[in-house]
Amino acid sequence: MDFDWQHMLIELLVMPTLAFVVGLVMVLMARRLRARIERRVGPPFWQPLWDILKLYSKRTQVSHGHMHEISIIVLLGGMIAMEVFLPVPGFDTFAHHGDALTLIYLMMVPTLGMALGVSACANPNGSIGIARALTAMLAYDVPFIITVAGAAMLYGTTSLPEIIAIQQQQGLEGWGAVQMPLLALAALISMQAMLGKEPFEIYVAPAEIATGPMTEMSGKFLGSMFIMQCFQLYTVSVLYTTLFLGGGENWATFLIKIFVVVAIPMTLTNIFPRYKTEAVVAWLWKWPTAIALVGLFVVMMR
Amino acid sequence: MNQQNFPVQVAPLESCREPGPEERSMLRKVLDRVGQYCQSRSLFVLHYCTGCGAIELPPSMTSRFDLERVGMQPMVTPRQADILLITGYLSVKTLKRVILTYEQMQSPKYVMGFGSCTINGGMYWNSYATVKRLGDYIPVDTYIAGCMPRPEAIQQGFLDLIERIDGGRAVAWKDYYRNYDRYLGHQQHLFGRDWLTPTDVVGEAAHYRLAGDGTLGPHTALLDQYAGYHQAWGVPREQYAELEASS
Amino acid sequence: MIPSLDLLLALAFGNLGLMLLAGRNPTAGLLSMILYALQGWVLVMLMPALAEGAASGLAFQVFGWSLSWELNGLGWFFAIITVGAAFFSAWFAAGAWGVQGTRSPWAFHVTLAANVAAMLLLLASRDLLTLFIGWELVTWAGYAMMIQSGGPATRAAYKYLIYGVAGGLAVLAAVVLIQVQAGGLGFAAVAAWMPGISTGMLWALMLLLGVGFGIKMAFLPFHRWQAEAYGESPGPAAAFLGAISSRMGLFGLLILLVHFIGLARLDELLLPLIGLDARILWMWLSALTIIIPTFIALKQNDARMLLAWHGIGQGGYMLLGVLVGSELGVAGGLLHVFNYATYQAVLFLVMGAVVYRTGTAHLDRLGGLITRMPLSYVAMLFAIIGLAGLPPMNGFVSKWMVYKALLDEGLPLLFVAAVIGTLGTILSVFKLIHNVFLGQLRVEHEQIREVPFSMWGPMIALSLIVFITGYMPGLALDLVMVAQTSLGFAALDYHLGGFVTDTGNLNMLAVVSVLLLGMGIGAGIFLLGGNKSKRVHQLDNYAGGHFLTTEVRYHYSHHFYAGLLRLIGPWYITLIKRLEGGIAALTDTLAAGSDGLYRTAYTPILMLAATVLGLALVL
Amino acid sequence: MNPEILIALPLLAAFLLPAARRIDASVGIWWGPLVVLANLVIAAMAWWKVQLIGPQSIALGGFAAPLGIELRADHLGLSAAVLLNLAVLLLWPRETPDKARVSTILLVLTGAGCGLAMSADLFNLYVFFELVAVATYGLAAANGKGEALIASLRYLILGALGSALALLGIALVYAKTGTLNLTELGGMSEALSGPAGIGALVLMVVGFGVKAELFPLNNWVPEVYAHTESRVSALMAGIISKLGILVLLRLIAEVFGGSPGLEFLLWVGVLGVVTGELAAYGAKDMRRVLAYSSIGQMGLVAVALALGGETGFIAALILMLNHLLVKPALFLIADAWPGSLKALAGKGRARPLGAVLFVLLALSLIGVPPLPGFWGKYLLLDAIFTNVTEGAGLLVGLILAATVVEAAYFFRIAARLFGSGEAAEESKIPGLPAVAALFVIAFLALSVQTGRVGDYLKEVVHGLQPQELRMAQSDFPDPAASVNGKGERL
Repeated sequence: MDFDWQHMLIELLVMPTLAFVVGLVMVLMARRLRARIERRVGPPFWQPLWDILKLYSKRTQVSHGHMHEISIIVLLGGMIAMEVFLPVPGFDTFAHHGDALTLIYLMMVPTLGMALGVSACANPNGSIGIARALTAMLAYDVPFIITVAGAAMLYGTTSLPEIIAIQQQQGLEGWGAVQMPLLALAALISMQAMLGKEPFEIYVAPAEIATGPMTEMSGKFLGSMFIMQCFQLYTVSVLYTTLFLGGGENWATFLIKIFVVVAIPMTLTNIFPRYKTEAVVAWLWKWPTAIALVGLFVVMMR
Repeated sequence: MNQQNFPVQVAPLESCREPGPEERSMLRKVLDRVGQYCQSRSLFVLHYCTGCGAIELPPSMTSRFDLERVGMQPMVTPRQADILLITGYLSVKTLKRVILTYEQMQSPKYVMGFGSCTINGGMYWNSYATVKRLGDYIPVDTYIAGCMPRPEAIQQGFLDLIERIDGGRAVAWKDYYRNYDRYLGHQQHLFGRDWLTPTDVVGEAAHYRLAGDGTLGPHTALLDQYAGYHQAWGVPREQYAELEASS
Repeated sequence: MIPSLDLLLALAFGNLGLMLLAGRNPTAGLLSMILYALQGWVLVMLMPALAEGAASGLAFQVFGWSLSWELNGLGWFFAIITVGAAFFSAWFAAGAWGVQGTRSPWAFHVTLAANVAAMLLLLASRDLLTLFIGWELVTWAGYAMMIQSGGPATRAAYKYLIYGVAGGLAVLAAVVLIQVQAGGLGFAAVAAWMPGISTGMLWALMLLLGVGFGIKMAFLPFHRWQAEAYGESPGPAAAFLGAISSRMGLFGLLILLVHFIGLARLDELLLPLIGLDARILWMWLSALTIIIPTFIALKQNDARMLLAWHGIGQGGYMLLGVLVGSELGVAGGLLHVFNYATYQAVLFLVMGAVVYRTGTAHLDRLGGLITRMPLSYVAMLFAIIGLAGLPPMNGFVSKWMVYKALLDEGLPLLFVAAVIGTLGTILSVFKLIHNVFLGQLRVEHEQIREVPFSMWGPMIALSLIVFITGYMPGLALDLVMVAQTSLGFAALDYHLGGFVTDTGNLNMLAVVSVLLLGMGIGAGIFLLGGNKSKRVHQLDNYAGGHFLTTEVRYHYSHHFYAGLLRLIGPWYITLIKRLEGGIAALTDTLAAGSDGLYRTAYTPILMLAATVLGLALVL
Repeated sequence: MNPEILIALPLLAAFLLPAARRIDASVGIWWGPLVVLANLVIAAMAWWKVQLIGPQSIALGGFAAPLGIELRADHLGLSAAVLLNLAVLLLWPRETPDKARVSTILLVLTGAGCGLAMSADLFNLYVFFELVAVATYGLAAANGKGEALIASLRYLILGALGSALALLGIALVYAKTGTLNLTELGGMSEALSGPAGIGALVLMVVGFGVKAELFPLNNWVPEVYAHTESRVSALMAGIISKLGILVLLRLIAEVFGGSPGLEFLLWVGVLGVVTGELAAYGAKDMRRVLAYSSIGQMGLVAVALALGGETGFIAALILMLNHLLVKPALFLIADAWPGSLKALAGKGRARPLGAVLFVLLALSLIGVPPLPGFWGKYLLLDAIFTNVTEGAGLLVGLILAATVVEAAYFFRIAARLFGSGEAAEESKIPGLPAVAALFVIAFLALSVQTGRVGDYLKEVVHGLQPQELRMAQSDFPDPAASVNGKGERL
């Protein structure tokens, strides 16, 4: 494999920046959607950016030790690496060096970083939050992994650019959502949980465990977690689009797709209360898993 | 009480003072200005809702008045918050929590006294257990008078605060660092000589160059005397055992 | 010295003798380290000779059977891990730990040397008889290692022993059966004889040998002995046992399933009624071995037990990978043996260090040690990322290979099962590092310090191996290929950073580099982006306005994952535990009955009854 | 020197002892050991002679074999004689009220045992067997304790009844064939293939089985071994039980090979293994554990015997040899830990050498390679898989399950020994008694030289003259001529 250093360097810098910008808009969209549903006006356009800048500009910054700071670096680094490995129109050099499995496991690195940092804060609310977040991960990853297995079976590859190419060759009929609707549905539900949105929102739980992982986060620490939220929305939507919606032919359709994908859970989240932890696990292991298994068998039968 | 000394590390005061405007670089000034603007556009509020006034907050936040329009959001822990909103009277007991919460917030931070109780004790003026003037204990940026104030008043108060932050005039939090000894004196007067919080205001003042003439004084000296009891960090175990036994 | 198998065995047994004589000497640890290093050197030098097998000059004649030894590629691969694990364990015990951390450094060094010697003998076996002799030696050497610390370890080791003897005897029965039926015991002769035998006989042999080897590997449903036995061993002993000891079972299973029976024959072996073939059966057993012990680990409250349960679970990936049968799968399974040994050793060593300093491994009684033992923390962090199978550590690579092989072979359900195991692992390793190193430091641990170099040295060295072989998996795959070709599989096509396949690539060089670069960018944003931070005291913490003091235990460790366990708690069935108890109770009853029989007063009646019955039986 | 002296000398000495004792009281102390020592030397010389010139047949009193009494000076007989003398000498009892009386008993035992080992005649076998039995009854009660007396009474009743049954079996054989000479009987196995012959075998198995600790004729074992002096227990478990097996070995190898009656022996053996090991698992004190373990081991030997064939006999011999060396050593080492197993906690730390050797010897009983017990078990399984057509799996399963139980109880003891407990009190008995050390050394030699001993055992088995060879020969051959000096078959 020949390394085109120049191109790679551009990807390395441009992709995270793009992801951050798109993510900021997604956050804004989510907040506006919420405001609209609650018959409010909602925040101004630049609000997500102002929040982050304000947090970074705080005069005092509380640190609970080196691990607290390193973990934020790991979190940001993992997120940036994740964006780089996503296949988006025009940028897929790095996507060829890994595959869907690599990406799924890379997605856990920032989570792990955050978990370590939160634990280093020595606040039990944070630890409980992390315990719940990991529990939620155990819950939503089961249906999600089944859908990934189904996609790998259907396309015969785990390479993300390949998957996009296969879908785009066949047009709309080739889309994963058309070929395997059950799996697409299961993945959509797990995505809701992956983003930590109601009814699967168990680990922030402000009224219960004081925002869990964010309890002791202040200033730029909290700001970095806001950045992480932008990246997370972007990553999950791009992954879903890649597996089920034919990826992006060009940036216009690509952006439409990913915003639609994010809009669905962001809308749903406002009309649900929260489940209890064990209820989340039970529900996710029951319905989406069953749907995904049926979908997997359908795929395997073909 | 034990008489051992556990000195709080304080750097020489000169290097702990805030540099004047003329000492700051151009870039610094631009960044500070951007920061100020963002701080005024994004305010996370921590509601300290012990009093009856809290009932007026939901209308302010929800669809009727929607404070999110001006970038305000409720937040849960003091670490995340910019504004500490004290709604109503404070008893001596709750004041301790308020002070701890205030000290755990990250600067720049703002305090809003909400209702007459925080200004002069209000209808509880005669009570032996309530605090009359919040401003004696922590620096307050804005008072909203009334018993109780309407959402419109709250909104006005916030807008006023936003304007002052944007203009760089909401600097009451610096006063707490610069005249910490005075605030601590009031606190000690109320809670006793051995009053301590697990936070380290003097250290922060030194670290962030926020110290002033009134940072250290007779009252902070008392802190040194009692610090060891709560903060066993760095205390040799046998000493700690002694402390445990003596308490 | 010319490197040969004889030299290797001489070094191993010489080390044993030396430790027996001089194990109490403070320099014993250093001495044995040197000897393990020499053994490793001999092994490396033997590498070119492996193609035709490195035979030993040692030979015995007993009852007409000749016993002789020869090292092939598979044995060599396991041997190098064995010697490596022994080297790092000995290093850990060479300094302060040997003086203060254990009741008897002599016992540790002797049993370690005995284990290594026995394992090398086992790995160098060329026929079933030498294999069995090595097998039993390994079992008993392991027992000796486990009992050295006494107390609860004795009980755990006793359980191990019962399982081990039962497994050993199953192997013995199979060996004798093969000897009688096939007329020879050489691996080649047995492999040549196997294709001709009847299905019933094949099942019988597979059952006997599978049970025997499976017990050592703590394969489901024989998984209950291992965790306690390894967990209760002292730090470096647990590291050695955990890293390699039960992999001897894998070695046996590989010889049985791949070398003797062959994966193709396994496919033809259909289970009656269900219609599943034997290979799928083995694979699902492997998958269950991954999942069930992993979730048992999640419940543990003792760090060492938690790790030991994971050791059982990780064994499943290895067999699962090899049974896939594709080059990628086999390489993944074997690579996992190596990777697992590296990080499991680190984890047990770190817990050994923690126990050395704090005296406990109970997850409810630790916390916040990161400020006191930062190097141990770093080592454990690297190792748990490896154990959880996340990039950039080596555990990710081998697991990725197994997953990919399963998907490529069209086995998505097994893939899902394997991933579920990984998810469970992530949960429990986080609990481990959180409860031990993160969170609030307890008052009684204020004064502890980092362990001395003799202890953190091996931990850090091994955790660097965990990282480097994750960054450049090609390095470890060089070793794996020796075993893979020796097992009769084609060599995998790989490069330093990973693999290029038709259905998806993995280039760890790129992944890790991007991750590191990303962290660089992240560090730039974070460190330059805001005001410098100030370290605050751990009691300066949000508690809803409550004043924290050292008397307040502000650390969430007990009943971790409460929500999850509320749901899955009742799912932990204790079938095997009850079965164990049942067998023990039955034995007790029968024993009491037999004892009673021999205490009967009317002895002649028994005699007359026996005579009459005997006459009736034969006439 | 003639091997018959082996029988005559101790018996004569036994008769003379009461008289000699009158002369000087101290004679009672040194007389017995000295005679046995002399006997040992003679036995060793005779054994060496057999090594050089091969087995010989001796007709006592000059009469030819069918009429006269034939003694067989072969590998098996003389090896047994050497080991018997050696064992008696080493395990000479100490705790006796009357040393001279015990000397008499032991001298009788030695003489009769040597006779038993060499007899080639069923009647002589019986006579010597009875003599040995009577001697052991006395020996069991020799320490004069009440429990020992009761135990020996139990033994006596069982033994006497067994002897009667054995005699009945011998009478049946005589009635069917008209001869009792083993060599001659070997040629007449067809006459014994009927119900009478089989019945005779069963009766003899029962009769001789009392001594050989076969199930269920062995309920004297735990009582006797638990209450006699450890040296006596060691002697009885180690060598005297083997004499009973020796009789059966000769009978089966030469006369009853392939008889259906062996199935009885097989199941008696299996039941012995299973019940013996289980009872040992349930036993609460050390002596009983060892006694029950002895029952289990003898059961294994019986199974091996019943299976027959070269492999089976070699398995039986190596198992016997292993048990012969291991069990006395175990009894002697365990002397330091009398009473309940619960009292063992931590005692091993006070006597590490004894405890480690205890474990090592136990390992051999369990059958751990490369110790000799392993080879015995291996050959036994080999014999089972080779000779048993149906039910081999069940047989192997039962034996191996019993082995697991064996490991379980031995290592429960080991765990207690090395476990934590109060510091052991100082006891008179050293951790490793000198005699036990000798047994251990012999055992280690056996472990190291298993290959060579195995070759010798093969020779011993070949020397037993399998009957199919006999049937091919028309007239009575000279035993010495049938085998050449190197032990190869003709």
